[in-house]
Amino acid sequence: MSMDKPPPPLMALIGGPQGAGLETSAQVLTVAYATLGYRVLASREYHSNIIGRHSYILLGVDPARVPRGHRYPVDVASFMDAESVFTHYKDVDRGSIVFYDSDVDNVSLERIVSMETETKRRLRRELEELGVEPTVVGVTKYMKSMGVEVVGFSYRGLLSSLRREYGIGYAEARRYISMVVAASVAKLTGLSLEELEEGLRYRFRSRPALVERNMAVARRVYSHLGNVAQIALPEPQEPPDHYMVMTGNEAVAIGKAVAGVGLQAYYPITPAQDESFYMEAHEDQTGIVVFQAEDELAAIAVATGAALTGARAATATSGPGFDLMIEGVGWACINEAPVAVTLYQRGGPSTGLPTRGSQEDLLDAAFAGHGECPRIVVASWSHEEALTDAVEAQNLAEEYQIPVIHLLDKFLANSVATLPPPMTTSFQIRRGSIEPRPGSDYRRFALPGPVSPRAFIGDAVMWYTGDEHDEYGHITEEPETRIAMVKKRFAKLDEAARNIPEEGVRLHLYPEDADPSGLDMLIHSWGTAARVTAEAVDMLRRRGLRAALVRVHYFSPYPSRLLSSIAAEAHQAGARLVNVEHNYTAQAAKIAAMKSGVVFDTHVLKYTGRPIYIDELVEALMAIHEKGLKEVHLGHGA
Amino acid sequence: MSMDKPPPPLMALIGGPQGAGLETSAQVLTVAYATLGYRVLASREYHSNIIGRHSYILLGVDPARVPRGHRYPVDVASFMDAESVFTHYKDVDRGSIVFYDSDVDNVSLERIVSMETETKRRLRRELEELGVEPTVVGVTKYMKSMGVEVVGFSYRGLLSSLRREYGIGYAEARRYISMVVAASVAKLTGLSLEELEEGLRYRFRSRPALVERNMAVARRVYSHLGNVAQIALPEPQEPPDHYMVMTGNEAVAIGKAVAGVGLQAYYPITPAQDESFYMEAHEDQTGIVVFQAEDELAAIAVATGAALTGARAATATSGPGFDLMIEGVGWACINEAPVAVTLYQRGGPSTGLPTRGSQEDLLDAAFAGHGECPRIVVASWSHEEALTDAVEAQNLAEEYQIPVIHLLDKFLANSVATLPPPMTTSFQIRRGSIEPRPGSDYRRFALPGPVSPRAFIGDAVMWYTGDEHDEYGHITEEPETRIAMVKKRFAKLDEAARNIPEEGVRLHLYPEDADPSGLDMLIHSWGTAARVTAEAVDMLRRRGLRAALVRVHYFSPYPSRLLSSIAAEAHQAGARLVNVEHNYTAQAAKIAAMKSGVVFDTHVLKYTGRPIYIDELVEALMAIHEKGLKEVHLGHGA
Amino acid sequence: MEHDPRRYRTPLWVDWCPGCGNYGILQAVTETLAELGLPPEKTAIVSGIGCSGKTPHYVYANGVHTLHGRAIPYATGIKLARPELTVIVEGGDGDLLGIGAGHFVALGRRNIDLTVILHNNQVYGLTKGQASPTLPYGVKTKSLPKPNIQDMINPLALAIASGYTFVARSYALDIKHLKSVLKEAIRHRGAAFIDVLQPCVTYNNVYTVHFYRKALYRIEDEEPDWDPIVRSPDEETEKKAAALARAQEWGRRIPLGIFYVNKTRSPFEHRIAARNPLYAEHPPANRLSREPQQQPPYTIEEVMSIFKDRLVKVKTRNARRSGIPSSRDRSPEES
Amino acid sequence: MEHDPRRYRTPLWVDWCPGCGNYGILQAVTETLAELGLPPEKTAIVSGIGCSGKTPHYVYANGVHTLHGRAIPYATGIKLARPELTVIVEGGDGDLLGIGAGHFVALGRRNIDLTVILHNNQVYGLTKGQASPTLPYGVKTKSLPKPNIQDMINPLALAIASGYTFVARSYALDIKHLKSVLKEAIRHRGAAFIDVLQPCVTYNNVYTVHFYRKALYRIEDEEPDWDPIVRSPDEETEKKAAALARAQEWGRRIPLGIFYVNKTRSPFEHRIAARNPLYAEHPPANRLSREPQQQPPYTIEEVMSIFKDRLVKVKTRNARRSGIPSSRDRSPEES
Ligand SMILES: Cc1ncc(C[n+]2csc(CCOP(=O)(O)OP(=O)(O)O)c2C)c(N)n1
Ligand SMILES: Cc1ncc(C[n+]2csc(CCOP(=O)(O)OP(=O)(O)O)c2C)c(N)n1
Ligand code: SF4
Ligand code: SF4
Ligand SMILES: [Mg+2]
Ligand SMILES: [Mg+2]
Repeated sequence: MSMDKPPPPLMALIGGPQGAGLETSAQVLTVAYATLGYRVLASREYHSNIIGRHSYILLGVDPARVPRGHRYPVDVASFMDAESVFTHYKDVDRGSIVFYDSDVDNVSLERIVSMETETKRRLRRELEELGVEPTVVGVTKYMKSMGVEVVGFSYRGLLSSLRREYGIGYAEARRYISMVVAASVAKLTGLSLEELEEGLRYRFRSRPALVERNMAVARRVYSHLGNVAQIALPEPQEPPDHYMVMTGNEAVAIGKAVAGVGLQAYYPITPAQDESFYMEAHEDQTGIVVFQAEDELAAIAVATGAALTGARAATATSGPGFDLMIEGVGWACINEAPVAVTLYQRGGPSTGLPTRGSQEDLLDAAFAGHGECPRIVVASWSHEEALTDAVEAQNLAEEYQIPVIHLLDKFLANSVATLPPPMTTSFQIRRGSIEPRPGSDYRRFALPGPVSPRAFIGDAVMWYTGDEHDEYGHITEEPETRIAMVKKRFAKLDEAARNIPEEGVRLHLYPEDADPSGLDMLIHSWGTAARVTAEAVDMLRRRGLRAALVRVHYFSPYPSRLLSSIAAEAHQAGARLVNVEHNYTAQAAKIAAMKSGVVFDTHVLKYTGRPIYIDELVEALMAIHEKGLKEVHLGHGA
Repeated sequence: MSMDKPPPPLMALIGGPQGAGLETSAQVLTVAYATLGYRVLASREYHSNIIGRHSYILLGVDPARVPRGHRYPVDVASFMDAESVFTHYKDVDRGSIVFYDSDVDNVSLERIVSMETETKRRLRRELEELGVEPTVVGVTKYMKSMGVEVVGFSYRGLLSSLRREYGIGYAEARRYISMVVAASVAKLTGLSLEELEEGLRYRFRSRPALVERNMAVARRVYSHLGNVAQIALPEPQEPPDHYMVMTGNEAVAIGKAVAGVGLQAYYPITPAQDESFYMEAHEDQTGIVVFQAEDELAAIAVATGAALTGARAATATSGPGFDLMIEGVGWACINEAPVAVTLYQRGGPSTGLPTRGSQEDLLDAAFAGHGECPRIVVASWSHEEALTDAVEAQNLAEEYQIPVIHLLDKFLANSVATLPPPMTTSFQIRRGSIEPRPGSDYRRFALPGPVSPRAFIGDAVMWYTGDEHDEYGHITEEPETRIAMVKKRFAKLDEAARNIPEEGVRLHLYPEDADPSGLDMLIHSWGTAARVTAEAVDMLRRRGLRAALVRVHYFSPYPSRLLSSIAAEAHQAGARLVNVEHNYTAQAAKIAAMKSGVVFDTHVLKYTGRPIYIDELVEALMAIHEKGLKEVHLGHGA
Repeated sequence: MEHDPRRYRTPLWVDWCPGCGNYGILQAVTETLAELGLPPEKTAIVSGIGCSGKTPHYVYANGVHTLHGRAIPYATGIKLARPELTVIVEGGDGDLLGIGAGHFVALGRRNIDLTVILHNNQVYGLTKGQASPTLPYGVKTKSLPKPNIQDMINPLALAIASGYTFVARSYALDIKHLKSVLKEAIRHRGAAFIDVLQPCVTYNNVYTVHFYRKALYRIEDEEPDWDPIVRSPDEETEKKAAALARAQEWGRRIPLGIFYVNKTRSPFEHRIAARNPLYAEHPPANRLSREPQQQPPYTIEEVMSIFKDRLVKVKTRNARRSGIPSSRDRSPEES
Repeated sequence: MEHDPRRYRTPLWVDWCPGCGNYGILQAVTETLAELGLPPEKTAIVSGIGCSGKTPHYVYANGVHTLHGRAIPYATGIKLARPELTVIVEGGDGDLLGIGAGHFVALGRRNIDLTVILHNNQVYGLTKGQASPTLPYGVKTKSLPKPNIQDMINPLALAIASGYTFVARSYALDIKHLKSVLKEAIRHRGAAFIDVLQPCVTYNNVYTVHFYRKALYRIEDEEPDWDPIVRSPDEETEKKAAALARAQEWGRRIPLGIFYVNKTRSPFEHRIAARNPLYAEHPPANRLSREPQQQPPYTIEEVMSIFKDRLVKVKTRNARRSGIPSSRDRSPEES
């Protein structure tokens, strides 16, 4: 490994057709590493179909902290099928180890029917340019010539012995392929069979018989790989007693439970749905009512209705569903109803890239909806923060009686990370102003506000309407009252801005102690892109470039003052101001210009739906530093 | 009149309960003035109910050009009922003439049941402070004390003689009150009975018997007012042969017909619906299919579906409906479908002030919708421009194969203006690139774009999908194609920016020959607010203040370059940069900051749903000039 | 609780047109609330947008005037979060059967204990009289430039097909009848629907008071042993068919009364309670206390236990080597 | 036009799960198009989102893959703008009867000449198997954590109640039957609906091929003189009632066939043509020519004539005094 090969120290890639058990492989591996005390980040790329298209998972394993992103080339790659070999042959390099099915050696690129026409065309062109024969064997030869260690294994041989041994059919036997993949990676990264078994027992805890059979498969793989050199993992540092191994979806679900949410209304949509499914699966223990609505128009309405009775209520969706919710967000806004919307960004516009990630919905989250509707917008950058922000979204919604949009993205939603169990004692439930004994003259919207003491339907009598209204909630068009009510609603944001610190809450500087006036480069980013950027900043610093990240956490109320002072200092000191986002139009930079007058005019952008990788980002930032490029568009990732 | 009393030279106000015929009065008067060659702008304020709440119309009459706004105090006011007297007693001043029903003299404020509680409370407080008795007679006395000429007329007397004469019931007789109001204003502004009759004959062209009866009423009013001094109107200047007397809604409807629109799909909503009704009423002559959908989700889908077959297709709505359309706008965007949405802004958020106006939906129009969806956004400021922009919206939609949002507001939608008939020879239909003979390998989204030759469903075979797609319109998730398609879609805006001039098209400087480097004040505004501002600029200039207006017409593609150069010049010369909008958050100024880095940090804002009036705006701008205020919120208008 | 009907009217001026059928519905609703003795704070009137949508403001009970077409979902949220409440939905024909038809159908499927009152005036009143989904084909009201070219929806048939377990029709100006049907509907546990024929004096000059006076009749008057109630599942098909057949009648004669009642289907709230054991005692509205500041509902141990399917016990190589008991002995499922 | 069914398949790889019922529907559709000889460019397949939503990409005809729930409105726009086209809607049960139920109902009311094919697999396939509106109460597919707590919608009853004039049920794997029903549906002038039972092998292990093999029967086999066709308006009530009664059957036995056909109601396109005299000859798609540049359709005089209700002839006081003929002589109505 070269000097500045970035963390995480181990990066593995497993690939295969959708529906063939790749998630099982990843879960087994993740738990096995976690049991040993390692931190893991496992991210999945998949097509918007159910079965058959190519899918792959990147696993980063780190002894010290959850990896902040992934990088190429990977150290280990294990492939279920020929398509994976073609798709990922450039994702490995000198020193990497590749494990694949030697029975597909003669499969040619043209024969891969499940591959998209456009992808096939690109690969055909690439291989032609490299002078590589478009067959699996041609490609593996090429890899070997690049210094990659390539190990074949006959899947067919294994399958036929399994069929004989267990008297099972072909389809059932194929299910064990996921174990082949898991075992190959485990073995190549130095896990003992017993250590691997921890992952299997977690996975099949309700069906112990399967553990045994899978272990038999693992043993076969282990013995086949007996002589292959292994990649050594450093010892894990100060591991906790337990990890919770969860996706971003699950982190939010757990956060909502911890926040005391009583009702979640949703309509299924990728990549939000798993949050609600996870909540539903635990309904009997949490008591949370998880309600599958007929559409998103209904989902936000059901959640808001529930909120009026004193329940903490939430919904979760992605872009297309959010479009349908926006009229309801406006209603919640004028009615000062606390409702939190978890918005998972995917690739748009329209159906777009429904199973891929993006940061394309920021301006939408901030400005969609007719009329003027103050709202709180908060964007998480990690699994841990997804959980704490899910709690905080509920608190802010009730404290300020305002809709809260909690922004995440598919990268976070569908990737798995190892987290310590949430320290619930460090959380607080803040319900804001509640009227203890609402009388018969109760005024839900008592002026001047911004937060009138709340009573709940069922405890008192009150009125709500989407029309402009008086203190009781009755319709009015009187200009004086209108003015008072508009000001009341917007004063919520002023108050929130007073109460929520900019430094370290609404805005994060990384490294925390960076001195803006001593920088070569100030990089502005948000969400998961910012997290990868933090990793890149460390690497740039190791290379001697004085870089720092300024990460926006709250887009409303916006940290205008602090951002502009940091940017001004950096600018004055001659630092380059760079913006990194996963979209085409540099949305967060637009908001920075709009809300704090700071102009980030050098951009690193990606919009292919695949995450920003550490290596490509570092390279782009170096190119900006060295060649003064104004805009770099990233494209890595199959 | 004081020296700088602004145009229009005549301002009249008529008030009464909704459903009592106020619009008839206004139409009769407008046509009577127009027949004489005058230009008229008549604007209506009404509540969101059907019958009974207070409503009023302001009529500006001008010999030279359509008034660009209204002003207070008015010259003539005529009231149907007691509520109007209370509501508008401060809208007149020395020199004004008030006509009212002397039978309501003893009605007290408390007895007005149709008045909103909040309004009543405000008026009670005001009258108390002025020491005025809260009865009609008390208020008329007060007006007289202020130098207003107040003329009473017994409506009851008239009604009973009508009932006797025509043998009609009370309810029917009351319908003639609208004539009393029209006749009073006509007489007080110097129209002869014969001149007034022109308006009546237009109004009742299909029921001539009504003309006679109404003329009898008019004669009674004329003779009652025989001795009252009249306000003299200057002779009209170079009137055309014909006027078309139309609302903003109708201007757009006519524009769509001229543009060759084939299908309009809509769902009724204030203040958009009258556009579709007007189109529907002329369906048999234009052949346009006007389709009432089941909701706005359907309306945009029906319009878009029609567009795919080669029809020019449109829809019209206001904020709540636009919320529901936004997912469909995104679909049109990724499918490069030309569809034009006419968006009439009203007071929000949510149902808000549904019959009042605003400029609150600009950020929504520009940024709503998940994912990144290039669109053209154009905002009209006058009736004439509403018509031409409606034509241009269709042209741009087809030329660039992109959704176009045409922004108007309720002030424009529901006000009536006198326009010359549209010179259709000056219009052109530009359909953009059309594939004359699409073959069997036709690629709807042929790269590199930005505009692929279009074929229509019915002429060839093609595919459309909301997913990211290849050149044929088939789903793809291949990163290379994704990148090419995102760039293709955004290149449309670059191309549009190259083809549509900034100067005089996307941006208007007023006066046209203003020198930015010789200004005291550069005022930025848009839509109807800009139109009132133009009037204010004239007045400020008459007062010696070197002011100019910079009006944004296209918000996308945005006139970044020209705006920033004008603003920079003005700023350098020491001019104050002021922004005028009808909203609370200064939305257009936010876009200016975002898209051209220009900061307008002094604001005149109004958000009561009532139009910005010339007088209050001039006053605010003078205060800014003289006292250096940073923000003025306007509130005039009942 | 006083049972004075005036107690259920707010002092607001009602801004419907004089003579509007909505006055009758308002009177029936307030009197019914009074006669049933429903506490205003335990009652919610939820409406969409339209003339009918203003009803909640005139009733002294919780009033939730929502978005066009969305009254049912808001009402659903209120009811599910606080099942002790009586929740009544009031909507126009455009609101419930046009833009809101999807929610209307979905409610039938769920059988939530809501009472839905359709203010059926065959027009979009508030937007000036366009044809609503209940206006028959070929009818031209004075507000329409040309006769209607869409067929009418039969609200009763749609409700029955969608699964409502109480389906009735009444008339806005027959307050006694409306009240009696409304009482049954409110008492019914499940999704109840009442099609209330409501004259719109301003826009609908076809379905007038005069018209209805001649056309309306009560089912029982024609069929004295009419029994719409399904008491056991095997009666369902037959009673549904009878109700659908009767519901077809629309024209010179229009039936009023209760068309269909199914007591064999459990309301949604019971179904939730059956799968969510905490629901009955801790419905969503009561999961947290009314204290402004409080602790999260779970300790860290409870979180680990509830979400144990995501819990991994760490056992490092060092620990393994040092012989600390393997996590095998305390698998997540057992913890 | 060749009538080769392969001509109606695109070369794309079909990415449904092996064994999915959608393959049967795709085959039936392409073969039907071939057998009816419908020109691909004059045919449009419009879908929503779901596994079923991908169908258009596999058919060589115009394909419009729209938004979740909105296939019917897009199809409506296409058909109304260009009535010569054959327009087929394909949607899932979640798509058409859940999020899209409002449009589904509205289409019935309008009787537009569209053919709606419901891919009824009782689950949300593409989003991993949640209960769709057609899954019966209490059923637990392998994709559900707990049994379904919502009742099922009966698609046939809903279609009949909404006003569809052709209502049938078929089975994805009985391609012959499906083709014959589909042909009738396409030939029918008006809103046609086919409920196609479609096994989802991945998520629905209750309504399987095995289950259907036992449960399905054809109405004619049980009732040989079954005649679902309304030929004169007075037959409507009775035939509708019979269809609704038959449609109730769902369980161990499930009827296939044509349930209801009404030939007496005119399709929407005729209704438009009746009130818009230019429609038949100049439908929206043909109002402008295909020229990139052209003149507006109206001269200034035509605008003044069409919109003469807004035209005012100016007659200044000077003109009056000078005795130029009063505009009274040429009122706008006469011009
Ligand atoms: C999304 C949306 N679209 C349109 C409207 C405009 N709108 C208000 S009320 C109404 C129709 C009212 O008709 P109906 O539901 O029958 O109620 P009625 O007034 O007849 O009681 C419409 C279309 C709206 N408020 N919101
Ligand atoms: C507005 C919106 N909400 C949610 C989704 C996510 N989504 C895609 S397909 C689907 C359901 C598919 O079920 P169904 O219509 O039955 O089709 P099937 O996959 O079973 O054929 C959903 C909820 C979406 N695309 N758009
Ligand atoms: S418009 Fe019709 S429904 Fe609305 S208040 Fe008036 S009479 Fe009643
Ligand atoms: S998930 Fe079900 S419906 Fe979808 S393709 Fe697979 S088998 Fe077919
Ligand atoms: Mg109605
Ligand atoms: Mg389905």
